Amino acid sequence: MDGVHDMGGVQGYGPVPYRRNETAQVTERWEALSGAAMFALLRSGLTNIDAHRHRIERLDPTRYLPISYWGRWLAAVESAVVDQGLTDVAEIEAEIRRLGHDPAESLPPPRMHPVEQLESRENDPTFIRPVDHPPRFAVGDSVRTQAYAPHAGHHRLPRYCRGRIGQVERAYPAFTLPDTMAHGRGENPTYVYAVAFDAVELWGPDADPNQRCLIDLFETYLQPA
Amino acid sequence: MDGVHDMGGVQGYGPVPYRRNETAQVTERWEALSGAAMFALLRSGLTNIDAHRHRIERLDPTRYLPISYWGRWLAAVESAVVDQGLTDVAEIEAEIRRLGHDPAESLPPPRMHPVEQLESRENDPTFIRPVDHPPRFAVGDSVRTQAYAPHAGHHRLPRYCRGRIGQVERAYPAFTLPDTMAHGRGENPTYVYAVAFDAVELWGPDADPNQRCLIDLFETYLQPA
Amino acid sequence: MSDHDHDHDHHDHGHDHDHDHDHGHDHDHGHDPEMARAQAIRAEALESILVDKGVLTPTEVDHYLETWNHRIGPMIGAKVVARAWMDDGFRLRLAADATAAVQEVGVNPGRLERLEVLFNEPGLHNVVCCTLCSCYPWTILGLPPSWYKSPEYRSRIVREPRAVLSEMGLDLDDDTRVQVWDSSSEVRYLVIPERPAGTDGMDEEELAALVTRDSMIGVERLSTPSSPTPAGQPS
Amino acid sequence: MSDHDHDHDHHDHGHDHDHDHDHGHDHDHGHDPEMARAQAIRAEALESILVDKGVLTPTEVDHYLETWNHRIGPMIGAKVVARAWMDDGFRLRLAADATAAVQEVGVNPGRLERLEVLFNEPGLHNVVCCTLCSCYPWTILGLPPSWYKSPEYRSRIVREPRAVLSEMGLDLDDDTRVQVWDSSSEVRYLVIPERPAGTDGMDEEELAALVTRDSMIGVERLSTPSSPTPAGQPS
Repeated sequence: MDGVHDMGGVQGYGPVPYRRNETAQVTERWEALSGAAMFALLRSGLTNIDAHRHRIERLDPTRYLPISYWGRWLAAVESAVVDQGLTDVAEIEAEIRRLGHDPAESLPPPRMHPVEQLESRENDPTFIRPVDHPPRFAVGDSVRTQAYAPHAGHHRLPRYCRGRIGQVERAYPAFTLPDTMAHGRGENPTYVYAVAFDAVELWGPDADPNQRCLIDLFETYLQPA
Repeated sequence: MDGVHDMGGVQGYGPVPYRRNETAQVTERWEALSGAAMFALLRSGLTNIDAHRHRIERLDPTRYLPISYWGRWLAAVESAVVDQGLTDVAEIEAEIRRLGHDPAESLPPPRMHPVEQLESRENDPTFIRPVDHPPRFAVGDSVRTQAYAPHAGHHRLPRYCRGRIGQVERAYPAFTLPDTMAHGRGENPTYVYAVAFDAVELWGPDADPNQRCLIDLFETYLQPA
Repeated sequence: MSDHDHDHDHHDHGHDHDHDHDHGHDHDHGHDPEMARAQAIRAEALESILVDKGVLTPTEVDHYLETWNHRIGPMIGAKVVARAWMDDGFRLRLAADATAAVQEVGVNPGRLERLEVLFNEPGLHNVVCCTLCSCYPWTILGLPPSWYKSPEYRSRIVREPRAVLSEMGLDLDDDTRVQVWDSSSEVRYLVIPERPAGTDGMDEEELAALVTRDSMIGVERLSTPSSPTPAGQPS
Repeated sequence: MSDHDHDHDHHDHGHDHDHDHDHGHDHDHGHDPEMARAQAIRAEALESILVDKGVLTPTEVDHYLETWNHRIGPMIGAKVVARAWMDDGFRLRLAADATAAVQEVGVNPGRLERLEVLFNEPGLHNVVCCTLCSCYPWTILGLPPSWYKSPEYRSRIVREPRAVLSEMGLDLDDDTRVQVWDSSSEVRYLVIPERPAGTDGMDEEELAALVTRDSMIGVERLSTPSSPTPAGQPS
């Protein structure tokens, strides 16, 4: 889907909130819970990483932006456990009350972009798979990306490189395909390539002539150019 | 610029908050002030409609989304009067205090995407101009839109139709060009066309075969196809 | 994948209030009371400063409140539609030069220098939007309704118009071509909806009263009136 | 048009704290205390339910807090970098198969099945991002810093990396090619920064102490140490 998550090249966001070598820690318990619960769901086969990412992408942009990274994980966790029938909003709100709070003080359940099929309960947490066909492209090959979103669901073809020509810089093994993994349609191991695009190819003739972007792309997104 | 305002085709926003034939009124005075002040600035030559739109586009997405339509106008008005030297943030905050409020209760000044040049003080509120050259395209001609944003500033070529082929459906007179008007670079009257694109050309082969989008495009965005 | 199947308060309004011209109050969805107050405080200070500097006159805000809420509105466009239904010559003149033709029914296009009309007909449905901001024919239809300005409408109508219109209560059959007009220039678009059946004996004024704002944007189809009610007037 | 010239609190931090390893506290920018509380309330209920259902063990949250805050971190990647600076053979093995090679210095890639290294060198600067989410080599560098996950970094670094890096305190000359790696698959990238001058006599441990997390993402260039400080360790 072409959601708010697909941020590459979107303008207007302003200066990076950077502090040099600030320590990256989880400082609030709710953030740690968001992460721990996601990994627990992974371990239990109640979600997979692709479905988790797609849940985050499906958040309404007006929700996605203000809730921060861990807030998106928490929303995805709530969505997963509700979709999997483990609990429901009524039970969550009853529990909030039992713990001495008012559900109105908490964030309401996230509004999500609809999805055709939810992930099945796969729980192999690895990604690389042997395949019995050779890769279609080799280092140095010119490739053109699809001009359109591959489909309406989860995929990993950023909007900013669609319909663009690049060169294969590195060739990788076959990985389970997020496009199908996120929707319970199987592993479909697919070769991945780091494809190099000149900035002028991505952004137009005014772009930096001495800049390239290298994007990891699945073979199904590519045609010979 | 490729900002949050360029929403066509972005997914995840959810159901339209529709009520059939709800009356469209301005119900709060601050909303009316936002509109009235913008028109007063137009009349005074302190902004023009293109610069106004660009100010709205330049709002940080995290600000743009939650403040609603009139909130965007208000932010653009504040930005314009500050840029034009009519007032400054200190004076606005002093006035808030004088009126019995705490500036911290109000929204802070908007963070804006930087712009190379601000609008000059043009105040002809009309758009159509006679030009002495003929239009380049006629109804029925096939055209291809530019594949890239025309430039880093304000323009009216939505991202969802870039690099796409369409047919001229209606041909219009020359209008002042938003691309230069918003940046104080003159009127540059330019022919406008309503260009028809099949949905499958815009969104890919899975799109509705019986849908078209017709987009008003300035001649400079188009090449013969 | 094309429909939004989650819960939404407004989802069924189109169905619940079928053609009863619900004159509910308009709010820009998405701003909460706290946000509105924060903006109001800033706006009050700006108004005071701009009046002080002579940019804004002291009565200007009230003037616009009066104009926007009471002087302009869909009753203006409704006159154009009713005449187009009655008079084939006018219909042709509208198609040729709508900006001039609307003046025949006493409409002053004002700042609107180029008006275009879009005739809905069997097999062809036109609907208008503005994806980049919220361009709209104010002088013909009044202020835009909040949903027209919403990210939801702006983002989705160009990509899945049939699904969006269906959610809004307008089901188009697959054989009907849908055309979405994205108002990305200063040209403004007015949809001339199909004349409903059962209105043969009506005069122009009665017809105008049937014409809704939403039908002139292209998100509603007019149906045979049961008992005509005054339409398109600000309440 | 390529630089952001408006005010920003963090804008000059890179310049102010040149290479002093500011161990300031990490916060996900953009969430206010009220929002954090609203999320905390919901998270507490979810934790209770998930423990009750047996999905989460009662100690699991504390386990991850310990792991993420104390067991993983940039000191892991720093060992890889230091060895690469010392040992040309290791450097070649890293280039050929980083996932295997890092195990030579005792690094367990864990869930990370494919690690790739990017060597920065005179005239070529590599920097890593993830525009679609925030993919990052957790097992090598620990948790990602909040700026890495920010919309600002994710949106801008692929479009105007030279301007962004300059704002972050790293000025690249125009002759230096900049390569931005967008981690859109399960491959993870580790930048091997250039070894700073004036470090000839140092041993591997001393070198590792010079290597910062940000240099291994590619947003910092290491400079000649004045007095080496323990780096890359969670404070």
